[in-house]
Amino acid sequence: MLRFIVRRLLQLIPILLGLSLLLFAWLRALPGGPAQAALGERATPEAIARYNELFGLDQPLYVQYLRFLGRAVQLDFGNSARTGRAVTEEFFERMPGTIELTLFAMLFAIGVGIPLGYLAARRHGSWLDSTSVIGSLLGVATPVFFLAYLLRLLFAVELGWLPGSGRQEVRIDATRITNFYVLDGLLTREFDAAWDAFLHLVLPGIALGTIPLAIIVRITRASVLDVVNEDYVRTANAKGLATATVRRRHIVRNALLPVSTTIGLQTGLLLSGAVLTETVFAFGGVGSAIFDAIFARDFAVLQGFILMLAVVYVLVNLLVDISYGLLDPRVRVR
Amino acid sequence: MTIVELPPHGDDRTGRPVLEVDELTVTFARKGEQPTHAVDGVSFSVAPGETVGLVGESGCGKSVTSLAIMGLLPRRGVQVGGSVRFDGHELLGASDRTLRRMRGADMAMVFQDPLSSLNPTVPIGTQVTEVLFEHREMSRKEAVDEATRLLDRVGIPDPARRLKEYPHQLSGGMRQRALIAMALACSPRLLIADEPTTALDVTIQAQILELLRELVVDSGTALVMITHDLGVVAGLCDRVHVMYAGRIIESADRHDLFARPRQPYTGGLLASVPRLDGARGVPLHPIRGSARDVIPWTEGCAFAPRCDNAQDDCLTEVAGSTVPLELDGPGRELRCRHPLEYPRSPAGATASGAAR
Amino acid sequence: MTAMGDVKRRRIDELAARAGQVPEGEGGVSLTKSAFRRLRRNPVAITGAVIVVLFLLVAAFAPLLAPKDPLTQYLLSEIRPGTIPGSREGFPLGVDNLGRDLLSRLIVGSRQSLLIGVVSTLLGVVVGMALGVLAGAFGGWVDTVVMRFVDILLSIPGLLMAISISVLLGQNQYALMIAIAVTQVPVFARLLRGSMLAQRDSDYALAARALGIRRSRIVFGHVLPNSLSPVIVQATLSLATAIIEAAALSFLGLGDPDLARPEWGAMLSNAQAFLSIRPELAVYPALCIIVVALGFTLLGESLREALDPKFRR
Amino acid sequence: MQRRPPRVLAAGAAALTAVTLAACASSDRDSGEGEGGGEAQSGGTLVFGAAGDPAMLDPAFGSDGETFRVARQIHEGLLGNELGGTEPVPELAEDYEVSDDGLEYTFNLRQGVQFHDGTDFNAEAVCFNFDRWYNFEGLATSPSASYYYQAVFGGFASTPDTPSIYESCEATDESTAVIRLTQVTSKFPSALALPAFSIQSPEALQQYDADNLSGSEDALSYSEYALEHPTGTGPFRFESWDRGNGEVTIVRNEDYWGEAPALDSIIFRTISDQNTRRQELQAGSIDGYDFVAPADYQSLEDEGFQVLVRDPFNILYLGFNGGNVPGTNANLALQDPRVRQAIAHAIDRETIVNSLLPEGAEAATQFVPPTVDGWAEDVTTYDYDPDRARQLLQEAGAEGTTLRFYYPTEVSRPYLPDPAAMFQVINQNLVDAGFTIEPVALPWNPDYTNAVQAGQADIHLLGWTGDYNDAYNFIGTFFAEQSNNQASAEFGSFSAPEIFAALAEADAEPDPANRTEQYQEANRLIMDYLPGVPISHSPPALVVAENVQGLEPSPLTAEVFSTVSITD
Repeated sequence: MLRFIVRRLLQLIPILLGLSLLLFAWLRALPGGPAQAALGERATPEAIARYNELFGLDQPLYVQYLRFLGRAVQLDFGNSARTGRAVTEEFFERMPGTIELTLFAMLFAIGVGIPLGYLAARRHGSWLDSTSVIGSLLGVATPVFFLAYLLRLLFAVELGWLPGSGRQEVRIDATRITNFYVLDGLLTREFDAAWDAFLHLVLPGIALGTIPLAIIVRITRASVLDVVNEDYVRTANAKGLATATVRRRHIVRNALLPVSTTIGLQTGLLLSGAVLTETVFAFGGVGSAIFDAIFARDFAVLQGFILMLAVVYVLVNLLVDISYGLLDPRVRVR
Repeated sequence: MTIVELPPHGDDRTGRPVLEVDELTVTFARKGEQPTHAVDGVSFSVAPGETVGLVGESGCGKSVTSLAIMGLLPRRGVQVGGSVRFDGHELLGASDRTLRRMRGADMAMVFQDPLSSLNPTVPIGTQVTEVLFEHREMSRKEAVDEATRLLDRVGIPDPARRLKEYPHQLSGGMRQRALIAMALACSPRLLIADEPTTALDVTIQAQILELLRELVVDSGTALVMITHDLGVVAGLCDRVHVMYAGRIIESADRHDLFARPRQPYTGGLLASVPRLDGARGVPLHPIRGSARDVIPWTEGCAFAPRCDNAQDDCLTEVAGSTVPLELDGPGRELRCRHPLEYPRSPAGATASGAAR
Repeated sequence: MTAMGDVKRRRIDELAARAGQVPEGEGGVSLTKSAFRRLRRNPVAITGAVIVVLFLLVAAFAPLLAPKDPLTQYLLSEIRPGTIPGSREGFPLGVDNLGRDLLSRLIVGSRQSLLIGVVSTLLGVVVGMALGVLAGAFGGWVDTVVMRFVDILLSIPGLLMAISISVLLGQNQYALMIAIAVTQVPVFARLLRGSMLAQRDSDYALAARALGIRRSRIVFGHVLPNSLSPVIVQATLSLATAIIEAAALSFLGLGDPDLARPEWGAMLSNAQAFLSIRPELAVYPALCIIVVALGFTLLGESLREALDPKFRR
Repeated sequence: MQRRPPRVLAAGAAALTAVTLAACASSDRDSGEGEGGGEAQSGGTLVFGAAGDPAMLDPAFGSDGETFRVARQIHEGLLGNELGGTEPVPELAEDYEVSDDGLEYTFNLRQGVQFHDGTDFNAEAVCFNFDRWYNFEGLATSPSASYYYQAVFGGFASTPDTPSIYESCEATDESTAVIRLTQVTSKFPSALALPAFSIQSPEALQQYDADNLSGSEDALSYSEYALEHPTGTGPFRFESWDRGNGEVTIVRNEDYWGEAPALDSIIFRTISDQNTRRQELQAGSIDGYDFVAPADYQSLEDEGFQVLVRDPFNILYLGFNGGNVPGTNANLALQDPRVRQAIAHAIDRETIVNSLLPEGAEAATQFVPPTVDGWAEDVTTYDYDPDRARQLLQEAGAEGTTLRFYYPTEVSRPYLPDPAAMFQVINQNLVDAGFTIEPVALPWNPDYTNAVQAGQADIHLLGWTGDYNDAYNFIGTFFAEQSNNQASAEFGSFSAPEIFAALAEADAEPDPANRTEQYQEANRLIMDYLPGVPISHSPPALVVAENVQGLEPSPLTAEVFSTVSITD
């Protein structure tokens, strides 16, 4: 198992290198190149020259790349043109929010999706089945930001049940330790703060989790349908095992294999969706920061955030692979 | 209709059959398609220690029969008729709970493809012990010991280690042995083996068959062997039922069957088995066409289209009645209007030849 | 073998023939044929196809179908901030915040939206397939290099990728299409390669190789055609995502800036401002997007079911 | 290759530490207030939805509304704005005298005023601030840093080539500061009401190294002072700034010299999306926000919210690139007055005002709002008349002239709530009049502003909100001579000596009465020359919940929240 993990970690290296190369090229390809990107169109030639010298942009490309890589490895992506703060600082300040949000969204998607998909498959052809299928199709087809608006209009504005923006009621003055607000609330025993922070996750979480939910329902349903027709399930029944045992050990477990891989892929969707959802819900995460960065053409932030998010994405998928390895013995030996 | 009891040969034969299948019919009714009669009035019985073979080409309904007996057919779109009695208890229509209690404990089954029949994500050990937990309240430890014993008994070397391994880590033969071990875990009174060897290499086949034979002999388990392979039948079965298009078309004691097949189909089957002692130059005599060229029994003998002996009266509309399954000498039944005829001369060579 | 009158023989044969049909005749029917048979039987597929065809027709004949000019500000003078006239004679769905006929804008908008979806997907398919074939056909180091590259592309979440591209290329519809296409490329590359590898080791390919047929002929004559079905499926599904992604990008202000070209995504994000006064302005374009996406998804899913042996039961 | 994975891990570790560091910072920041209790005390907390984050909180480096919105509550200048008006009134200065030559201003300062750090406000403090501005160096002298200082005083001590009109500041006694200028300007002293010229605590400025800017011109990194310790004399003290969530918290200044504010604290919360702001108000999680979309005025009123409409004190215009500047491919057709007039006649201002702009907006006849002294009754006007436009175009032989029409995206300005809509209407007008339009849409910041100020557009939409009641703040900003007899590149560096002269003259006129007349003359000249089309003055609005009292809308969008209270 350990060797498996190590090998997968090693496989990351080329990916990460390629990523950095890609984003390095991206910044260089920008209109006016990095100097302009950092100094803006109004920058005087001298300023640009100074900048180029400062960051070694007068050097051959591979040297520049190595420097960039060196800085990237130390998580140095320069300063935001909008706020003038270190990109990395902003990232780690905002990432906890996004993690909380995506986590909630994922748990929502999994917690609802797998049971629903399972039931749909068991009641194959029933109204529950068809509705969940149609629902999941609709879920995939609805633009996230539109859904987000609708959700808030309904639950925050009309019904007033849930908070419709931000990470926490601003009037609550909670202590920050990790910037994971829910966690902080629990750590500092400010439970009202934790609860409030949690409530703030609900609407954006649902908006964000809808597409993964839809997909997970579909996958679960399909793979359960496959598994129930597998020979080994027949064997299990032939062994006269209790229905519960058959489901738990022989159906669900195998049915979850494909689901677990999709879950990995979904994180990509989530990080993408976060840009839209966080913006609509004025949720202080990396997503809304990227949105602002687009408007301000804040290239340093875009570059740094996208690179770091990509790394997060890659790592998550690694975790998923590992968990898959745990679930399916056949992968491990291969 | 009932089956004439054979004069007991061999020991420990209580007259009472373990399994009695009577006029079993299985009908698949998919919506949109007209219903197909996969099994159409099949009757037979198995006594303790007896080995009965259900023989026929694929699609003739033998596997369906076995699943019907075990109650493993899907609920939706399937109608099962007739009666299946185990120790005199009716199984058809029995509650799911009773069936589950009996499966694995009183009657067990070994399937065709050992790889797909084993759960790839669960260690062999668990797959064996779960039966023990289910039917014989055992402690964790006891179960493991028992499982080890079972694997050992079915001839899996180093069972303790194998318990922890996953199906994909075992060879085909090992897997099949494991499956058998699971089937025997609670020493059932009835064992149904559905083509247990077809997925295996010839050498392994022999071993598995040998294993099954031993188990049956020294446990007195009743064995239903489902196969298309006459070799298997010859090696193992006491009594043979040849099925075609969902019906039994000939039943006989192994020796009689091989000696004097009456149904042209049976004859054909035997004739298609290559023989070493066959006269040079005499070509193999395969059966025309394929199992798909059948006609519904209601319209006549399903085999007629492929049959060389076929006559007008093989057809219902000519004969006025469907071809019945009738007594055909001692311990034999036959469904044919124009069976193969034999001169008085004993055709032992034939039997021994095929039975090798 | 008693001789039988031809009459009887024929009689039996025809009976046999008739009987032969009773069990499903899987044998001999080609995969695509049987696939289409299944499709025609599948109501889901029909629904999807109808939706798609309908919208494609609308897009194709938009100028003829649109009752009014989508750009003329007919009722501008009647518009007051906070009050937009609703539907009325001649404006069945009402007008937008500049007094332009909503229906006509939706109809003409279908063009741009579908165009973006189709072009970007095509682009993605072509490039992706090129890469996939490269990798799948040659294998070896080519395969490694190409796939590493694809993996890298895959490691950037789709929308983020699209954002980076369109920021890079500036704002115009082509940038938009390319941005979306790029997010599609890796998917198709992987897909095609995967199924090509599978096909390459398949028996018939081996057989062909055994018969000494040239590799190129095997690849392009046998392997590629047989690898296409998953690509077709994926392409259909991608059309849906492409259209939605386009909407997302114009919400982020990275859409097609040419206001003379109505487009659902732009209409939708523009209408958010009037959600409280005239929700229709947002709802209609949203519905269009959802329905079209749904159409493509339905079609794609049922195609998948039809083509994928696993689903045949 | 082998050395990579550890690095990845190292990255992870760095990540952790970074988080915890950020966390520590924030935790001790917040530990000031009592634990987690959300319950509002006596005066309560007002949550106000801002459209964007402040750049920082040192107004000397500020140039945008969001920065000033907060800075105004913390800082005060010698002069302030009359409540709800545009006239400068004494604030930290009780009054001032001007020498006859208009070059020497003597400010008598309010006494017993303290900065938030407890140090005294006095003449030294005043002069310290003036000298601080005058002695800016390096990045601090870049326009993006000290825009307003340069707009009013010109250059710095460190930039001899661009002279400054600031000469000296002398603290003649504890409460008297004498400021000398090198030349008379209309901007002075009114400009002192700008937050950019707030008097801040010398102590704090020095302690937290206020002038230490780093980064680059377009990515300025501000000092610790500007980010964490802005210290003024205002009614509210800076409390905390949660950058992750865009929340600036300020609390009541208990020992404020004036009437202490009723509110305990104000939280300015950034919600960039305008619809989200509205829905958040409706959902009750904020008490008010700025820049209400015209479409929402009515519906919000109906829902019982108070829409506070400001008097229009801005101008939206369509700028022409009428000159020909080498380098910028200016449109020569626009040098023909008839073409410029054709455009003016083509635009249907009435419909624009009625359909696109909030109630209370008015069509503009010139580049200053009517409320500003110097607005002229009798300028040449160009009414909506498509036929006339076509005819003029014909006479000029310029039918079908192609114009590159620049307009901003992703932005909403007080004078231009919905640029895309505005563009589409005007575009239609011009097309109807026989022009060919080549639209160019650019994101407002920085692309658009840079592009149009560099004169890349043929015609473009832009506007201005007045800083104080003086015409020069409008027309001077637009049309004053920049260099060698040319106007700003935004207007194609057109050359119109008489206009330049009139403006310069007015700017240097000490006597207000005369100055007003000269401004009126300037406006006539401008509208004759027509360097662009003034389109509208529109009233931007704030909205607050029913229970928010005492917020006085300011035409300058310079609301002070000290008078605000929340009733239950």
